[in-house]
Amino acid sequence: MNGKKAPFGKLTGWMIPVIAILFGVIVGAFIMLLSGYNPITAYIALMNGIFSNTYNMGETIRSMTPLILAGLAVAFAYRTGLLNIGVEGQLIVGWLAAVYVGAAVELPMLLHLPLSILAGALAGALWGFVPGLLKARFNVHEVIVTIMMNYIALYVANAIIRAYLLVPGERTDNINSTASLQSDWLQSLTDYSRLHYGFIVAIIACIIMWFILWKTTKGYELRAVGFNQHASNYAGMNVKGNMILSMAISGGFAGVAGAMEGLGTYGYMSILSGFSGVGFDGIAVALLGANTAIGVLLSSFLFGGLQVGALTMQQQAGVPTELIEIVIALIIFFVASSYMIRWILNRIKKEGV
Amino acid sequence: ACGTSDDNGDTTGGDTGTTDGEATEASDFTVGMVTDLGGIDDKSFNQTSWEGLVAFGEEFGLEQNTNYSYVQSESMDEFEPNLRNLVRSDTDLVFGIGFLMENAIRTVAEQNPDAQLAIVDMVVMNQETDELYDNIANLVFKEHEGSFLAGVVAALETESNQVGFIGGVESELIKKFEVGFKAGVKAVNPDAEIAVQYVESFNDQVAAQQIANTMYSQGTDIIYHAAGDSGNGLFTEAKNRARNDEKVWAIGVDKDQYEEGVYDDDKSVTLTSMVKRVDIAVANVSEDTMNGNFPGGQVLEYGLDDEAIGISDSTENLSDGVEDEVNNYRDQILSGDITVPATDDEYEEFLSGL
Amino acid sequence: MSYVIEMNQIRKEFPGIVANDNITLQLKQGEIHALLGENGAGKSTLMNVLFGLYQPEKGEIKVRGQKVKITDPNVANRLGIGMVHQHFMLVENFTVTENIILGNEPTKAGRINIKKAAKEVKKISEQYGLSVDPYAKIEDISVGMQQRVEILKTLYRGAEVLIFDEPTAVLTPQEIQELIKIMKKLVSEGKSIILITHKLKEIMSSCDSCTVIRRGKGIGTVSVKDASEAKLAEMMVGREVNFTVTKTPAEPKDVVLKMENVTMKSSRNVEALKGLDLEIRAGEIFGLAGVEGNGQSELIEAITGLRKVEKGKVFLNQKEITNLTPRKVSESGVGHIPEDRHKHGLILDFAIGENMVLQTYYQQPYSKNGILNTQAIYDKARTLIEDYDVRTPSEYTLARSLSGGNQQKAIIAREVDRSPDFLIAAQPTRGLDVGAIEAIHKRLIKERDKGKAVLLMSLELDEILNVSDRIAVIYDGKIVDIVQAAETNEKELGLLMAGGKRQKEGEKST
Amino acid sequence: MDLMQILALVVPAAIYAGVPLVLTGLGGLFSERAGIVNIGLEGLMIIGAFVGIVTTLMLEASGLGVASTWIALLIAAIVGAVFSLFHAVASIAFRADQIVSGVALNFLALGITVFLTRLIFDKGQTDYIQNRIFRLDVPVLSDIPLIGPLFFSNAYLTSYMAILLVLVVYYIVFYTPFGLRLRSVGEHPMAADTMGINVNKMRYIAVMLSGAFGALGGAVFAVTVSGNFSGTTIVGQGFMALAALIFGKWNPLGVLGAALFFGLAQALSITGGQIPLLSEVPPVFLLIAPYVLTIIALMGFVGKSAAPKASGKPYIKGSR
Ligand SMILES: Nc1ncnc2c1ncn2[C@@H]1O[C@H](COP(=O)(O)OP(=O)(O)OP(=O)(O)O)[C@@H](O)[C@H]1O
Ligand SMILES: Nc1ncnc2c1ncn2[C@@H]1O[C@H](COP(=O)(O)OP(=O)(O)OP(=O)(O)O)[C@@H](O)[C@H]1O
Ligand SMILES: [Mg+2]
Ligand SMILES: [Mg+2]
Repeated sequence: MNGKKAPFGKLTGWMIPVIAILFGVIVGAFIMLLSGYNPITAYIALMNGIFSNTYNMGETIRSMTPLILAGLAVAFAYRTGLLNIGVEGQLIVGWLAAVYVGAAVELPMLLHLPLSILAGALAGALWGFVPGLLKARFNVHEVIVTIMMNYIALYVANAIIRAYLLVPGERTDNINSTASLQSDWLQSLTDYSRLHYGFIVAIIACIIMWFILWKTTKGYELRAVGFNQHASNYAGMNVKGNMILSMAISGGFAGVAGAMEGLGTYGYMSILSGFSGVGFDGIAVALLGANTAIGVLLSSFLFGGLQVGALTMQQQAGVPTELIEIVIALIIFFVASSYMIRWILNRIKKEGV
Repeated sequence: ACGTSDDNGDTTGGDTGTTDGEATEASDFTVGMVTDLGGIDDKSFNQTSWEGLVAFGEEFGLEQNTNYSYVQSESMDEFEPNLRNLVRSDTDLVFGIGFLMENAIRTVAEQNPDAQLAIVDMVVMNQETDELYDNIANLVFKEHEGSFLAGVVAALETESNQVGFIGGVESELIKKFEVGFKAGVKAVNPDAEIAVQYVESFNDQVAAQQIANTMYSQGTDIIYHAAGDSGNGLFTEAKNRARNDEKVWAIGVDKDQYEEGVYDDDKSVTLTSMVKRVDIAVANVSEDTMNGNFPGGQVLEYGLDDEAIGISDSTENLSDGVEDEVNNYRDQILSGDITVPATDDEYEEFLSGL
Repeated sequence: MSYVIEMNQIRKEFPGIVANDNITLQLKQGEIHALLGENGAGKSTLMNVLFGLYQPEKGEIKVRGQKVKITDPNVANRLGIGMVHQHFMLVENFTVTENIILGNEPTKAGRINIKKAAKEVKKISEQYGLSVDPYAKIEDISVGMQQRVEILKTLYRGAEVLIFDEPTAVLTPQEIQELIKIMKKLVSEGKSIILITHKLKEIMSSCDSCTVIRRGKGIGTVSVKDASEAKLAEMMVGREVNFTVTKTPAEPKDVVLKMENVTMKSSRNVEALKGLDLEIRAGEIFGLAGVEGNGQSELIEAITGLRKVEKGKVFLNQKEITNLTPRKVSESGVGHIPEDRHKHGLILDFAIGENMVLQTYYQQPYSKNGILNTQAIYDKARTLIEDYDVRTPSEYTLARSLSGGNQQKAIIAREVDRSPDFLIAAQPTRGLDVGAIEAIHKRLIKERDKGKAVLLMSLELDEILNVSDRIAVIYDGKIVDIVQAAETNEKELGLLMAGGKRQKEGEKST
Repeated sequence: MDLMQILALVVPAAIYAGVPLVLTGLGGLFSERAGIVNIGLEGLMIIGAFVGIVTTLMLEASGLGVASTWIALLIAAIVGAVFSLFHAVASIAFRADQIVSGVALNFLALGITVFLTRLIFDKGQTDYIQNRIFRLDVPVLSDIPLIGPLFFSNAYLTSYMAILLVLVVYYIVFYTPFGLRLRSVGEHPMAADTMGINVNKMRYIAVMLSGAFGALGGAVFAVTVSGNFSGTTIVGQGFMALAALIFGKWNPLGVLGAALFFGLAQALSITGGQIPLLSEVPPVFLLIAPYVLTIIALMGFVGKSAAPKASGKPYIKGSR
């Protein structure tokens, strides 16, 4: 019936990303050949950099953690028809809030850790709430507001650290151990990688996102508003409220991503000289993952793995890490162009039959 | 080891002296450095550090990538894995370039007691014991002394009696540049006006240029910068003005920035530069370590005395007599007659003592 | 007699379906030729083939005896074929003139010569009696006017053959009369016309011959002189069709809906309701007739809470519901089959199942403590699909991929099933074929017989007259008169809708 | 400082900072007016900056002197147009989600340019060009009181070029057949199709124009401001240009206004540190002022969005 879906059905669902990755890798190999590198050595080094030992695996998982959360943030907003380019800023304020609570409050871990994460989530939510509110109330395009809010977050966070929280080294003090996600056990298990318990938080966040969207009435509303505001309004939903809520939840995920950096990877916050890039990666992660929770999880593994592996590739094969950025871009391109892949698959199938 | 630390008694704390390791055959010795975000071509300390390693390698006939290498960090969260990767691949000496590496290097040092690490521009303390780490050598510079001399030059050369300073991001380190410079200006010319503004970024040339534009427009004729990549905005502005026959100058930082100021093929707006020879420090520490004298647990402070700090050799644009005057002040600093301030408080004190 | 257009044995396939299966259509010079068929029979497809939007798999097209290949609309234009599409092809924020000249702009030194263009538009519009304002923006003019622009587009390009795809579905009776006049005028000037419509009466009154297709296959061409409505319907559906709506007299009871002196602005911020009063009773179908733009859409928005009432009150079962949220209104017992099913009625990217609970998803059993019960939702959907004969592969199919008729049935299923005390049906049969219309009318009457109040808003006087018990005429934001359906006729209604007064015959409205 | 002095400082600075955004914003305008959302403006600027610098360096080396820079601008625009085909093919032929493809474009541009920089220069940034576009006082005009110091002193030729281009684009978009067709394709592609307009061809042209303008914006930034290229030359300017496009309601004059507004707010925040009254304000407030002001300004423009209706949707013949 639905002429938009190719007769391939389920099979193409997972084949498309796999083929996209394959294409990306192959084109990447050509680029390496053209510029005088040995792609086989390079890819072996890349794989080593991801899988060869527990240390690299630990680092991969660690770098996935903020990516997952940033991806969820983008995906969640996207589901309600909003493009959140403000993950970067929401992450920064979430980081700051989590570190502040982590350092300034004295509580037993059972309370302190969740409180610190919550602080990050709330700060991020606030930062997402503003563009949501402006969109709902004044019809201001969320893309502009989120871009602006990124810069505001950056400068304000730096100013707050400098004015109130500064210790030598251009950073805040360390958080108390009761707020820390770091784990000696995980570190020793992975040969001193910086793996921390944040990845559990990220996975829980995936489940939460899935649950909210597909299992709750609120999620039904959010998706409805995302697809058709008029019909949602007609059906008695509070369109504006849902828009604001969606941006706040989205910002909340991003804020938790910041909390993971503050409570897990670093244990403090530095004065930032620019954006971390995690927020922009999050857009790609979300879209690559088709804005689903499981998709975000998998695509952040791809991103995190490639980025961590790229370091080894640079060290062992001398291939600049930028090559991996190119490969990632190509993969996104091929996933986006799934129509082309479907078309090719259909051709192959027709020939085959 | 470099003699300075002992001469000036600068070696702070630390219950150890030089770690007496085994001397390594040159061909087996490996040394690596991790750059911060700038990379080895930032025209600043990452670049000079790398030049130091290259010079060291060439002197002892070592091979790049086998014996000496660098890893560039793309973001702050890569500092630690980059350092660790070098340590894990049994590099004999690992440099972390830049004060931002403090925490990363501390963590790696704690986890790898046998590693030999060094950090530039920072003193890393154990936060619980307040002691230095045995396996970290701390390389710092007396930027305020060099900046003082830059201030002297500026004060002597200014015609409007107005000079300026553009900083990157306000911090303890950059403060040393600012305060030293101001002290130098005031020492020569207590009446000079000094404009100070921070870009709040090390790579925003547009903002830096606009700041320079504002300062020059208000009559400032010499501006000193400690703003990394942003500083290029200063040179752009100065050149724009110089081409329109305005008489303005810029003072470079970290290395001789004469080239950055070139316009009309053979002229340069760079009056002088405050050079900070990270390369000398890096090469020295590498050599010592190769010879089995890793200066772990020490603070190596480089200053005017070992020529690691000073003003550049390009003197084309200096007026007659300025060089002599600068040398005069250098001698006073070396002899201890002048103590150059490094913080705002010390500066206040310095001014009241004038 | 020579044919201007001959489409012989045209076959057009879409993935999984043959939309046109060896269809033949021959158009004579100077005739109005009807193309008739159920929803999805393949009429639009056939015309799109003629207009060059689709390429047929098989078959030949001849224009004035010459075999041609129409590869894109440009070719069609050059051959003198113009098409007025089922869904208007107008750029809303362009002016009338800009829409007409698009792709064929007169220029002066590289710049569009808009003055010259507007003059030309004016000239053509006067020639054929299609009055338009060349400088008005499309979004600011009425649907009827927009249609005239569509016609002007084809005439501007010198079309000799005009295709009209369901042009009357969106028009008021007056506008339809006017359109038929225009078509006749065009034909008298030597043009030839293919007209797609579901309204047999229009065919009988304006067409010369009629080609009928059913499920993609050509059934045949008849001369209208020799045909009757019943015969055409039978050809189209393949069985006898019952036109007269059979219903017992209404038994009105208590007032369910009451509006008092309601004043409201429209989306264009002009006063649309001007102190309107209305009472609708349980057990009756209350028809609302009026020329589009006289406030009927706003009246519905006022009841359902979709737009703010400025003055006056609305009561449902004696309880005031003025300016309650749409949710509150719906919970108080109002069902609403909206006028625009794509914009308001459905979330096209939701499954049909999810659409079936669009207002009730948050209530038991579909959800409990904020958690959805998917099982219950889809169980419900399955029942409704069965009961209301919604043709869909499954309840998980996206609403988007259903045909318009089936989408409409789904909406009606959802609204009627909630069993509201007061059901609003706005244009419930627009664009549907006679079979589907029949089913929907039966539903509305069944609701009435259950003792519900039904408000039927329709631009089709036939529908209003056949289905309603009482009919209110709305004009300029007020109800000007209320008549018994059995005691009035099209002529009288038409007069009232144009702002005229009914001759006093003793009694006034009920 | 008196007001005139402040204005003489701030206005030229605003123009200077705004011009790259204007050019890139015009690029975005072409593609979005034709219905293709272009979030890849950042990447196009990166490509433009890279090509602008590398070409200038090469031409300088071959002894072309001052002309090098101008030729480089042209070549940057051409390369940008070609590079944007990546986005065009994905979103037109392959029906990709335009946001996704734009994001991919950004990643790709950064990856390729830095990778090539490493290959060519063996380091992370290029050399500095010699022949930047320098400032000049326009003869005669700069002596006009009031206006002279604001608009004709310390001016860059590229700024005048940009303003001229704004007018040209305005004329093209609103007064020529090409413009009418372009807009129709972005508003109602199917209508355009039935009028015999080749929708996909129009969209390809529009995206390539957006590539040319986007890259030109990046190149102008590189040859007036940075003087060299590295991975951090373009950081966020493309997104600001996107913001200017939306703020300017997809109208060339609006884009100009919005970009100058950004430039002005930024210039004020920088110069503010030395304006007597403003220098008392904590620096962070000046730093965030441009962004906060933008948001506030947007709140004043309540009303319906002017976004082209069909933007973001692939055009598939026969669907609706
Ligand atoms: N673009 C398309 N892709 C796939 N199938 C299509 C497409 N357009 C039409 N069809 C198929 O062709 C059949 C005929 O559709 P068409 O639009 O011609 O019907 P129609 O007779 O115009 O119906 P209506 O009276 O409702 O307008 C449909 O049943 C549908 O299955
Ligand atoms: N692009 C498309 N892809 C798949 N199927 C399509 C497409 N366009 C139309 N159809 C099919 O066409 C059939 C009906 O065609 P059509 O859209 O003309 O229905 P309709 O009753 O005329 O709708 P409306 O009331 O809106 O005119 C449906 O089965 C629908 O699935
Ligand atoms: Mg049809
Ligand atoms: Mg239809």
